[in-house]
Amino acid sequence: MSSLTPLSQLLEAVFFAASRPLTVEELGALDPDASGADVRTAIDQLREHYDFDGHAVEVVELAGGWQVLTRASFAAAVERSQAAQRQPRLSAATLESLATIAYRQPVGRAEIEEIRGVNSGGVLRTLQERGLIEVVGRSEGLGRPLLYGTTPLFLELLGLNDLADLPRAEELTIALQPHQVAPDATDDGAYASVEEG
Amino acid sequence: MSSLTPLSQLLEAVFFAASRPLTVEELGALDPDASGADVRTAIDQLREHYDFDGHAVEVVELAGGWQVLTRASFAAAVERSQAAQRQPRLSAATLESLATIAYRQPVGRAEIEEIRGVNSGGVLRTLQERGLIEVVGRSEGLGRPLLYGTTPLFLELLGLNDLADLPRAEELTIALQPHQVAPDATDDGAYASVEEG
Amino acid sequence: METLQVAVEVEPAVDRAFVVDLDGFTGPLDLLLHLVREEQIDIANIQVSRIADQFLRAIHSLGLNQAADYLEMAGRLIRLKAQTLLPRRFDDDTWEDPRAELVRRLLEYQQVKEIAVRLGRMAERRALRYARGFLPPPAAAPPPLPIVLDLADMLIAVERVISGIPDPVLHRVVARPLDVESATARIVLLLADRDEFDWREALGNHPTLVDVLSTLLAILELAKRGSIRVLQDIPFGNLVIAREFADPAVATA
Repeated sequence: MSSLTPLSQLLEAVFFAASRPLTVEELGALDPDASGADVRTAIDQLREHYDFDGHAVEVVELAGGWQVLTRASFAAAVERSQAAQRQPRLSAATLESLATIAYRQPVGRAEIEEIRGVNSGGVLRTLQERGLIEVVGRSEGLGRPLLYGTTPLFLELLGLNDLADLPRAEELTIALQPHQVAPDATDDGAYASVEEG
Repeated sequence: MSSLTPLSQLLEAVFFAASRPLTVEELGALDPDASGADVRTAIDQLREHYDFDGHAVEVVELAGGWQVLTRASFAAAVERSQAAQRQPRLSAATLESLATIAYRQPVGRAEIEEIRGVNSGGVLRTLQERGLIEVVGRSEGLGRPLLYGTTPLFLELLGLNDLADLPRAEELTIALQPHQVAPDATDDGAYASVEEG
Repeated sequence: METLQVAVEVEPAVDRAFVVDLDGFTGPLDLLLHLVREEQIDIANIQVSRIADQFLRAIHSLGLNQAADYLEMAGRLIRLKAQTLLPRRFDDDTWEDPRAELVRRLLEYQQVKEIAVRLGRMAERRALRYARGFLPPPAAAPPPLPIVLDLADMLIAVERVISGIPDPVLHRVVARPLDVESATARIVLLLADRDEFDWREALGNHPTLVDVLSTLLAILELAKRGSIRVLQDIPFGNLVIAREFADPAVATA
């Protein structure tokens, strides 16, 4: 493998100085002569170099940008070294609220509570403080309640590039349309089509 | 240059994730079979690899330990990328708070939050640090909260001579009236109209 | 689908707090799913009344704070139970089996749980990869921060703020039409004349429902004050209002 090109070197330096994904625009601003295509080519070169030489880090596309991360196979080593803190696990309540917001956004607190059947004020505040959700507007409904949506940090935390990478409804065991219509009223008690988990 | 050895890979992962220099003892703990001499050899291999392939990072001996840092020659690029990440434009939330203060001044934090429906503490601090707003007094109300107003810099940045030059509420699509009340006057007098905050 | 198993153990209220196996437990729907499963009830034959009773029993053991989160679900279940118990006409085409809503909600929630489990796994996988730990200290900021602020942006912000202001909520307060004072006055007037009389005489001519209610309240109030006695011979019989003599001596006189 040959040496790195000047632009891949620049990118490597900046990736090593950042702990969040950087967009192609941000990376392009490093060199006024570099086009978006140049940046993409340099990213590919860096990635191939890391793969080819067996580096413990890799270039990952994440939350709409690019970031260098350690490979998953070195997780145990990093943990053993105690040189870095592992991300705390998200609680079930947090994940359920996040799931509801991610799929229904923009969505109000009442709808989240309706789906989870439990008061969600505390969870929403925590999610907002952690920067995983944000207020994206207000509903037109009574009292004009706040509407929530997920942030890029949410994608980062899940290792997703885009909201479209979330598991799709068809992949789920129970296929359910959002805001499903009432089942046929004439067909009393016949919920045969319902799949039990 | 050949691929990295398993131990230099381990070191690379840990150097990347660590936030401080790591000692040879700490690094040796990663692999129970590795002696101090093995660790030193692996560090040298990693350093040579970075040098030979023209990586933008290098292995540096520092504060009694070892650390991977970006090379000094890339300092300017790193600074440029950090500067690019610094938002020179005000965020939507900041602008909204600023707008509220401009039209309602002197105004307290509680009133700003009531109008915007979100916590404004951080935004107010930012605006104060940037010299766009200042404390202009204290309210007579409970707890005597601080009252904010805009600064001359605010006018300067907008190219205005005086606060009176701000577009007047009537010129805006929706009239901005403090505490608008809209009881229906044509209603039967038997009904008392009660305004709810 | 082992991922959706909910391990909930509702233990007796040893420790006034709601004791559940917290692994994966987050809310009333979890509890409901658990009850549905524990009963081994086919989801097509959910006996809402049994589930509702168990749910209520479970939340009885909660402290007030925890129970508050469950009240909405409890209320919903009670309503469902009432709906299933109510008789209905055969020709009522609009009737929808109230269990349908429960099934819908449980399914929807199961879906959310499944997604949550998947998101949790994704987060776990992501947590195996570490981001750069050491970050160079930020370069010193150039002294005068170039703030970009223009009037157009700010006016757009003003519009946003204004459009976000909720309309004031106006409550129409209806004057209470019950007139207990007049009804009381009528009764007192009648008592000045006679020792006892039929309560309907206090209603006045052509009484409305409101007059009846006002009179009843007036009677209750006067009885409470000890000014009158209310007599009734038989259940559902007529009410007779009698003057209450404050002084027993007067009464026997």
